[in-house]
Amino acid sequence: MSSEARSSNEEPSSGSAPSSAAPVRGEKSLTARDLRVEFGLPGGRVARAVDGVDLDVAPGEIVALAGESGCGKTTLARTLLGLERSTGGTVAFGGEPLRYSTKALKAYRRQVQLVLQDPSGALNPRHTVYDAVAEGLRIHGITDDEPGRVADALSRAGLRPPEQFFLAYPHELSGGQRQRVVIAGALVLRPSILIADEPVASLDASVRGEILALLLRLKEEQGLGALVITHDLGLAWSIADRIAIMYLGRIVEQGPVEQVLTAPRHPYTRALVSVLPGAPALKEAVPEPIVLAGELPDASRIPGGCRFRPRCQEVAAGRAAEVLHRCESEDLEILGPESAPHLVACHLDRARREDARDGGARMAV
Amino acid sequence: VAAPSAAAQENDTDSLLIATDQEVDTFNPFKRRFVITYNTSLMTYETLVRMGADYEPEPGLATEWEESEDGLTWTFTIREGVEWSDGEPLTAQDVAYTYGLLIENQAIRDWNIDFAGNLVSAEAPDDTTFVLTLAQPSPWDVLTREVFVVPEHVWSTYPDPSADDANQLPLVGSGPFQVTEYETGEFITLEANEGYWDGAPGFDEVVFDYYEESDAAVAALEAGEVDIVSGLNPAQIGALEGQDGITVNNAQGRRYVSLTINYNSVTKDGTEFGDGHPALKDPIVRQAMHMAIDKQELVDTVLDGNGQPATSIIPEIFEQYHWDGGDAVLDFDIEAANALLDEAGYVRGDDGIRTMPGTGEPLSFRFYQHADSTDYATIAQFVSEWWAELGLEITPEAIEQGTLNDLAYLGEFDIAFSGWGVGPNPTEQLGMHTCAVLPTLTDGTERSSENNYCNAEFDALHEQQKVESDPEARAELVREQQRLMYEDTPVIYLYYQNVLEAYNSDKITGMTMQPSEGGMITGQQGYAWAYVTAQPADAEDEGGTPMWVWIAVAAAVVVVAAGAIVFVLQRRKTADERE
Amino acid sequence: MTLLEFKDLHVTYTGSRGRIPAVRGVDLKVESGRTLGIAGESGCGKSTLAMAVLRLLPKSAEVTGEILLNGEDLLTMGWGRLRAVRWTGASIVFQGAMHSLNAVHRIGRQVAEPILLHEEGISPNEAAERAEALLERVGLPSSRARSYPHELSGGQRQRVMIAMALACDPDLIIADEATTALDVMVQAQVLQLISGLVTERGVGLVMISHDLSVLSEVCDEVAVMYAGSVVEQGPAHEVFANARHPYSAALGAAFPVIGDPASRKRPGGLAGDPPDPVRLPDGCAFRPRCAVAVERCGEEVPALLAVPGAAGEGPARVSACFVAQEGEPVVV
Amino acid sequence: MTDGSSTADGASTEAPSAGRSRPGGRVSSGFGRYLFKHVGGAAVSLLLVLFSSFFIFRLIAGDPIDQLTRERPVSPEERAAMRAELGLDQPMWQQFWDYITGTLTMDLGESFQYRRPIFDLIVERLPATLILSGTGMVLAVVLGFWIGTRAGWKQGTRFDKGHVATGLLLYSAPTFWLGMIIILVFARYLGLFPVNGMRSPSTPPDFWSQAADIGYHLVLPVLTYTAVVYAGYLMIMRSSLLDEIGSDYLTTARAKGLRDDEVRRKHAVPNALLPTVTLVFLALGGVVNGSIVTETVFSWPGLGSLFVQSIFYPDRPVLQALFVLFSSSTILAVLGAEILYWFIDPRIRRSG
Amino acid sequence: MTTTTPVSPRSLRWARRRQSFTRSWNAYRSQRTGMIGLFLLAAIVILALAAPILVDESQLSVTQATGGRMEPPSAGFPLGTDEVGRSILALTLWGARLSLLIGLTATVVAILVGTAIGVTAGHIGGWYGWIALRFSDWFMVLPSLVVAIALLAVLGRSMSTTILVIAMVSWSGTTRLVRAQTLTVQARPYLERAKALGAGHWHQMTKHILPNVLPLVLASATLLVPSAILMESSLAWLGLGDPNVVSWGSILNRASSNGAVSAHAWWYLLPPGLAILLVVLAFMMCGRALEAVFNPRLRGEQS
Ligand SMILES: Nc1ncnc2c1ncn2[C@@H]1O[C@H](COP(=O)(O)OP(=O)(O)OP(=O)(O)O)[C@@H](O)[C@H]1O
Ligand SMILES: Nc1ncnc2c1ncn2[C@@H]1O[C@H](COP(=O)(O)OP(=O)(O)OP(=O)(O)O)[C@@H](O)[C@H]1O
Ligand SMILES: [Mg+2]
Ligand SMILES: [Mg+2]
Ligand code: NI
Repeated sequence: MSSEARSSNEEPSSGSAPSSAAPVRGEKSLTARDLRVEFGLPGGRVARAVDGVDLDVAPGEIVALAGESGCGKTTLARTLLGLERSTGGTVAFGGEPLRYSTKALKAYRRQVQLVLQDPSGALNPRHTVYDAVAEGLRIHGITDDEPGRVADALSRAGLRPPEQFFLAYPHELSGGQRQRVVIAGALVLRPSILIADEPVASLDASVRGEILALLLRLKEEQGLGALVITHDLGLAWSIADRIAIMYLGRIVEQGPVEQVLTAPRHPYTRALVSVLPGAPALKEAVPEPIVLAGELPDASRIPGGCRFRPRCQEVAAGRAAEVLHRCESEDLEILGPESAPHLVACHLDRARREDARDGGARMAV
Repeated sequence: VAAPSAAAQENDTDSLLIATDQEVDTFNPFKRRFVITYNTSLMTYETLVRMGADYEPEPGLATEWEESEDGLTWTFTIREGVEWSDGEPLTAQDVAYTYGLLIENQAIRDWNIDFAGNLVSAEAPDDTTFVLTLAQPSPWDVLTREVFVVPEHVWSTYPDPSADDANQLPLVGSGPFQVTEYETGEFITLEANEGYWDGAPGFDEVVFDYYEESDAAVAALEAGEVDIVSGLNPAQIGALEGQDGITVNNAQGRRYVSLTINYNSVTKDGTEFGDGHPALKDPIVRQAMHMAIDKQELVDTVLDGNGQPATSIIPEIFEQYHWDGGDAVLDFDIEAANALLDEAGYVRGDDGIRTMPGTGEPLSFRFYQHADSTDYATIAQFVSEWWAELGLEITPEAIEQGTLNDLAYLGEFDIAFSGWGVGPNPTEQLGMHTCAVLPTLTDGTERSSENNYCNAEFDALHEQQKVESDPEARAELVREQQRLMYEDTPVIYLYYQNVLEAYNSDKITGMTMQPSEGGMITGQQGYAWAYVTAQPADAEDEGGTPMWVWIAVAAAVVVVAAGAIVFVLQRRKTADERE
Repeated sequence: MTLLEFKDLHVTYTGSRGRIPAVRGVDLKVESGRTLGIAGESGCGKSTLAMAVLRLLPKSAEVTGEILLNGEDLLTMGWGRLRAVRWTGASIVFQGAMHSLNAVHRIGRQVAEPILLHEEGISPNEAAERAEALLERVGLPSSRARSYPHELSGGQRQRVMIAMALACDPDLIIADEATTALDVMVQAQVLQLISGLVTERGVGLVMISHDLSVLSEVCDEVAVMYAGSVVEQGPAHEVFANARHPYSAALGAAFPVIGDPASRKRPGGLAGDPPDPVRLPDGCAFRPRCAVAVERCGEEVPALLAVPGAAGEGPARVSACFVAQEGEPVVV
Repeated sequence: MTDGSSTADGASTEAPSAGRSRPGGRVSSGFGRYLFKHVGGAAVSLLLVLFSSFFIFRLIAGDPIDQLTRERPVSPEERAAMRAELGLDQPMWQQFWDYITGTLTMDLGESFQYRRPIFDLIVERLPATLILSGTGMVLAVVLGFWIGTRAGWKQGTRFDKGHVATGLLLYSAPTFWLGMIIILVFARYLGLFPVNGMRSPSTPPDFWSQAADIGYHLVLPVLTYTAVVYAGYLMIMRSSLLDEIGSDYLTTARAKGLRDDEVRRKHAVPNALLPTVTLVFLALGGVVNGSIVTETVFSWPGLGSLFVQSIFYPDRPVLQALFVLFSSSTILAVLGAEILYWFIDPRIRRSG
Repeated sequence: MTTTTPVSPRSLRWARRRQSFTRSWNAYRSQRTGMIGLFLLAAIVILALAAPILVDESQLSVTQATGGRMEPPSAGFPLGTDEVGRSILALTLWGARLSLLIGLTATVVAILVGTAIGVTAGHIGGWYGWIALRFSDWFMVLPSLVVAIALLAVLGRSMSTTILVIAMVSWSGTTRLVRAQTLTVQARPYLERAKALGAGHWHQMTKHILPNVLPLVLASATLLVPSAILMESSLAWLGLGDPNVVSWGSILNRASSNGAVSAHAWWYLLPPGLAILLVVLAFMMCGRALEAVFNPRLRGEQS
C-alpha cells in the first residue's frame, strides 16, 4: 500500500511546470454570469449570499475560490450544481444554460460533480465503499460492468488495489482515504468538472497534500477541470492555476495565482496575504500584517458602493481620500473573466492604474 | 383503626354513615332518577300513603283515605300537627299544591305522565281534607305512587318548580331527615328532623359517603369509617362475614337479569323491522334455549349463591305477586332441549350447527352483552357454552350500553342482556309488555316496549289487575300474566340478584328491614324504614391518640433524620472529593 | 527560571480498545516569559499533555512521571492545593470556545467566576468590574459582559476565553489549538493578541497547534510530537524552515510558503495513515510513513538527540531520527 | 461546530426548525417570531381540540335518556320532556354553535348525570385533582431529578445502577395494579392508611383538621403516583446530565478550580435542567393519564375519576368539557414551557 | 496485494449486512441488561406461544371449570382460581398471548404510520411537512389515556379497536423521532452528495434516510411495545376492554370487580400484574440496550 501512496507523491513533480495542461475553454466549460442568490431571512431581511458573480471553469484547469467565512463560497458552489436556485444570472455548461427540470439536472450532474469538505460526513456510514462509489452509477441507471467501473474509479482516485476497499465501511478508513472514496464516487461518472468545497479543510495537515496531489494529477492526466473552494491561500498556491478572491458575495480580484498572490492589488487580498504566517517572499509586497478590524461581514447588510469600504485599510488610513466619494457611492462592476487575466474590483486600484497610465511610472504595487 | 377524627366527633353527634357510589342528579322530588336521589327524597319528604315494611300501604301524611264508588274520587284525611322542618305547619293545601303541580306544571306532568295523565283535579276543601279526582279508576297507582308532598310556602317562591330551584339546601320537608349539605363526590349530609311526627330518628344525622369502588367501601366499613355498605360482591361478603362488629345482610333483591330474545320486531300496525334470526320466532327454539340454561349454576358461580333462579318478571321478594312456575317450570336439561329441536326438524349440519327446517339457514345467533359488566361476560360465556351443546352457533359480543340499546330497539340483534329493578307495584314492569306500547315507528326511538311482546290475553289480564281493588285477586291476575310470559318465552329470566349489604352492628341496632323478614336495608321503597329506625348502639370509644398522628410523627422524624444524615455525609464527602 | 517542566511524562488511557499510550515519555521545559509551541497531527497527544498539567484528564487516564510547575509536582499535590493552583498557577484556553464556555451563563459572570473563587474577600461587584476590564484588554467592549456566548462570533468567544485565562494572573497560559477553528483574519487577530500579551506580561505560554506555520510566527521554540512523543524540538523558525525530522518536514510542507516557487503546484504531503496508538510499530513510530527510513529504524526507537548542522545560537536542535542525527537531509 | 441540539433526547423535543437556518450563521430571529410560531401552533391545536371534542362524543351511540332513566320504564312524553330539557331536540348545527360559544364563555353546559353546570362540577373537583397530581408531580419531579442528577453524575456506580434498576422496575408496573397492591398491603393487611377517598366525613370542618385528614388520605395515592412517574423524570434528568457531562465547559469549570460538587451544582445541573423544561411539561399528558388511573383506584374525587365515571354513564357534556380541559391544559402547559424556555435558555435564541 | 476474484455486488452487500448485523449483535451482547431483557422476553414469548400445548384451551371454559371459587394456591391450582374456578395460571398463560399480540400489533401499526409520516414530513417539508408536524404534535400533547378512552367509547370495544386506538395515540412519538432524525440525516453531507449525484426523492428516502432512521425506529418500537401493553392493561382494567377475551388487563379487571382486594385474593392480583411488569421490563431493557447500540450519543452511557 505504501508503494502506491508514494507514487502519488512523486507524480506531481514530473509535471510541475506551471499550467502545463492548457485549459480547454468552450465546449465543456462551466460558466456563471451575473449569478445572484438571495435567501429570505426571518424578519423580511434578505441575505445576498452571492451577489453578482462571473466565473468560468474549463476542463483542464484548477480554479481556486478563496475568501472569508460566510462570503458565499459554498452557496456559489451549490448554485453552480443546481442544488440552490439562483435568483438572478445564469449558470451554463458548454454554453447551454442550466435548466432545473429533474431530468435536465440529472443529466447535468453527470458532467459536473461535487466533492464536499468533510469526507466522513459525505459518506453514508451504512454504505460500503463499493456502494458509495456505485451510487452515482445506480442513480444514472448505468448497469453494465458496475464492479469494473467502480474498481476503475477507485484506482484512479489512488485507492489501489480497489477490490481491497470494496467491503470497507467509511469508519474503517482514514480521513484521506475517505476523501479519495468521495472523489472516486465523483469520478465514476466521468465528469468534466469537479467542484470541491473545502476538500481538505477537515483533514489532518500531513494528509492534505495527498488529496491535493490527486486533484492535480487528475487535471494533468485526465483533463479534469476543478473549482476548488478554500479559505487557505496556501492551498491555492499549491494547486490552482487561477484564483478568485471573493468578498461578501462578489469576486473582488481574479487572475493567475502567481499574479494575485504575489502581487495582490485589491486591499482585501493584500490584507489576506499579509496575515499569512511565514511568507518571506511577500514581505516586500506587504511588509506589515494588516489585521482588518471589524467582524465578519453580514450578507444581509451589504453596504452600498464598494462593499469592502467599511473595513478597507486604505480608507481607514486615509490613503483613498481622492476616490472616497466613488467608494461610497459607486458600485463596482462585476469582474468578467474574459476581459483580462488579472482583474480587480477596486476604485483606488483603478484610479492608480489610470494615474500610472496617464502620469507615468508611479506604480504603487 | 379509627377514622382520623371520627372519635372526636362521635361524642357530639351520632352519624349514620352510608357508603354510596351514586351522585345526586337533583333534589327535586318530581324528577327522581337515581336510587340516591330517591333516597334523599324519601327521607326529606313524605307521601300520603307510605309503603310498609312488607310493601303494604299504610298511613303516612294521610291518616285515612277513601275511594269513591266509581273509583274516580279519592278523599284523604291529612294528619294534624305535622310541621315542615322550618316550623311551618303542613296542611292539606300543601298536598293540593303538590298534586296541582302534577296536573298543571307541564314539565312536571310530563316527567310523571304515566300517573299524572290520569289526574283531573286536586283540592283541599279544608286544612285536613284532600280530594283527588281521576279520569280512570286506578287504585294501586294512587296508593303506591310516591308523590312527595312539598311545602307550598317554599315552592311557590320558585319561579319554576320543575327546574332545579328545588336544590337549595337545606331542603324543607316533613320527612325524618333533611338534606343539609352536599359535596359532589364526597358526601351528602341529612340532619334528623327532631320534631318528626312519628318520633325523632335514632341518629342525629345520616351521611351518604362517597365510595367509587366497593372494595374501598368495604375497607372503610372494616375501619369503622362507614357504617353501611351495599352493592357488595360475593367475595366481599365472604371477607366480611364473621368479622367482629360487622353484620352481613344478604337479602332478596328486586332486580332480575334476563336475556331478551328478538322474535317479534313489529310495529303496532304490523310492519316488521330489524334483522332478528327467523328461527327465534319459533317458540320451540326459545324454549329449548331456555331449557339449556342452568340458572342455578349461574346463581352459584356468578352470584356465589346470592340470588335465586328466576322464573318471571316479578322477583321473589314480592311474594304476593311472584309466580314461581310450579310444575310448569322447565328444568335444565340439555338432552331434552336437544330432543325438542330434533323433533322440530332443526337438524345438525356437518359442523354440528343446527339448520332451519325449510331454508336450511344455520342457527347462528348474535349474543350481545353490556360491555361494562364482567358478570354478564361470565354469564355470556356459560350460556354460549351450553347453547353450543344444543348445536347453536353463538357469537358473544360486548357492546356499549348505548349502542346495545340502539340495536335492541332497532331490532338488530338476536339475543341481548337486559335487567331491571322492579318496584312494589307490578303494573309498571308488566306494562312494558303490552301491545299498547308497541312502537309505531321502526326507527327505534320510542322505546316503550321492552321486547315487543304482544299477547291479547295478557293485555286483558293487565287491564283487569289495574282496577282490581282486592289485593289477593289482583295478585292472582298478575301471576297469570307471568305464566303467559313464561310460556311464550319472549324473555328468559335468569336470576334475581340478592342485595348484599353489611353494616357496623357495633354501632347500629334496631334497623327495620324491608321486607321485615330477611329484607334489605338500602334500596327500600316507599319509606326509609332502616335509616329512621336505626339506633346508635353503645360502642366504646377508642380513646387516645389516633394512629395517624403517630404515623405522621414517625414519618416526620424519619424524614428529618434522613435529611440530617444526607446533609452531614454531603459535607464530609465534598471536603476532599476526587473529581 | 523554569516555569513548567515535564519529566518523562507518560499518559495511558484505558478504553474499550485497550490501553492507549497517548503520551510516551515527554520531557519539556518552559521558561517564564517564553513561548513553547507544540505541533503535531490529530491524536498525537497534544491535548492530553495540556490537560495533564492541571490534572484535568479523565479517570481512565493513568499518568506517570512528573509535572513541575514552579518546582511543585502537580501530580502528587493534594486536591485542595491543586484547586488553588488551577487558574492561578496555570490557565488554559481550550480549543472549542463554543463548548468551553457555558452557553447559559453571561460571559461576564464566567470571566469573573475564577476571580471570585481564588481571591479571598473580593466582592462580586469588584469581580465583575475586573471581568469587564479584562474583556477590554482583549478588545471587547465591556458591555459585552452581558452577552451570552452565542451572541458572539467565534473570534470574540476565543477572546473571551483568553480574557478568562488572564483573570487570575497565572504564570503560565496553555493555548490548546486556540486558533484552529478560526477564519484567517480572525486567527490573525487572536495571534496578535496572544503574542502581545506574552511580551507585555511576561507569562509563560504553551501554544498547541497542528499548524507549524502559525507556531513559527508566535513561538520561540517548537516541539513536534508524533504518536505521543516529541520527535523534534528547536527554535521555531528553523524547525519550520529546515526540519530535521521527516515528519516535521512533511508537516511543514503542508503549509506552503506563498511565493516560493518550490512549493508551487507541489502539494507536500505524507502518505499513509496516522498511527494507531494501540498498535504502534516496533522501532520508530514514524517508520511506516517515512520516506527516508533505514533498516535501523525498524529495530530501535530513536532517542531525542541533538542533530548536527544546526545553527549555533538559540536552543539546541534535537531530533528523534537516526537519519537526521547522522546529518543526512530528511526531505525528499 | 454543532448547532447545540440542546435536549436530552433530540428526537423527543424541539426538532430543528423547518426554516433553513445555518448552524454557525447568526440568524437573529426575534422573540416575536418564536412566540408567533408557538402561540400559533398552540392555537391551531386548541381549535382542533375544540372541534374534535364535539364530534367525537357526538359519535357515542345511544339515547342519553336511556342512561338517565336506567332500568325504569319511561313514557314517550317523559322522554320528549327530558330531551327538550337537555337541548337534545335542537338541530346539530345549533348544538355545535351553542357548544362553541358556550365553551368560549366558560359555559360548559350541564351534566347529564348531575344535572348541574359542568363548570361548577369542574371547579368543585379541580382542587382534588390539583392536590393529588400536584403533590405527586412535584414529588416525582424533585425525587426524579435529584436521583437522576446523582445517578448521572456518578454514572456506572452502584448508586446509579441501583436507582436505574429500581426506577425501571417501578416504571414497568401498571399504575392501577401498583395501586391495588399498595392498598392490599398498606390499607388492607397493615391497616395503616385509609383505602380511598380524600376526606372522612366526620372530620371537623376547621382548616387544620381538614388539611391533616386530606394529607392522611393523600399518602397512598401519592405514593402510587410518584412511584410510577418518578422514574421517567429520573431517566430524563440522567440522560440530560449525561449529555452535558463530557462537555468542555465543565472541564473549563474544573480548570478554574471549582470543586466537583460546585461544577455539578453551578454548571452541569442548571444546564442539564434547561432542556428538560419542555420535557417535563410535555410529560403533563402523562400526569393526566396517571391521575385518571390513580384517582380511579383510590376513588379520589377529582376530575380523572369524574372522566372515567362519565364514560360509563356516558355523560356526553362532561366528557366533552373534560376532554377540552385536559387537552387544552396540556397544550397550554407545553406552550408555557416553550415560552419560558426562551427566557431561561439563551441557547434557543440562537436557532429560533 | 491479493488479486481478488470477481465479486457480485449483491453477494457483497449481503456479506456486509451480515457483518454489520454481527457487529450490532456484538455491541448488544455486551450490554448485560439488554441480554437479561432478551432472555426474559424470549422466555415469555415461548411461554405465550406454547400456551395451547401447556394448558388445554378447555381450561378456559367456564362450564368445565373444576376449581372452587377463588381458591388460594394449591397443588392442583398452583396460582389458585378465579371466581368461576378456573386456574389463574392457565388464564395468565393464555393472557400473555393476547397482551403480547395487542402490544405488538399496535406498535407495528403505530410505527408504520409514524415512520411513513415522519420520513415524508421531514424530507418533503413545506406545507405537507407543516401540517404533518402540527398534527403529530397535537397527538403528542394530548393526554393519551384520555384520547384512548374517548375513542374506545366511540368506536366500541373489541380487540381490533383497542389495537387501533393504542396505535392512534402512539404514532406521534415515532413521527417526531423519525422526523427529527430525518432532518438530521437530511443535513448530513452525504445527502448533499447524493443530490449532487443526481438522486431523486425516492432514492434519497429509501437509500439514505430510511436505513439511517430504522435502527432508531427499532429501538423506539421496542420501547413502544411496553407502553402499548401498559395502555392495553389500563384500558382493560378500567373496563374498556373486550370482556370476552382473556388478557392480563381483563383478568385484573375481573379480579377487581369480583372483590379480589377485599377477599385478600393476592393470587388473583399478583400473577397478571407481575406478568405485565415483567414483559414491560423486558421490553424496556431490550429497548434501552438497542438505543445504546444504535444511538451513538448514548453509547458512552453503558460502560
Ligand atoms: N440557506 C440559507 N438561508 C439563509 N442564509 C444562508 C443560507 N445559506 C447561506 N446563507 C448565508 O449566505 C452567506 C454565505 O454563506 P456560504 O455558506 O455560502 O459562505 P461560505 O463562504 O461557504 O462560508 P464558510 O467559509 O463558512 O463555509 C452567509 O451569510 C450565510 O449566512
Ligand atoms: N478519554 C480518552 N479515552 C481514551 N483515549 C483517549 C481519550 N482522550 C484521548 N484519547 C486518545 O489519546 C490520543 C491523544 O489524544 P489527544 O486529544 O491528546 O490528541 P491531540 O493531539 O490533542 O489531537 P487533536 O489535534 O485532534 O486535538 C488519541 O489517540 C486519542 O484517541
Ligand atoms: Mg462554506
Ligand atoms: Mg487536541
Ligand atoms: Ni376516611
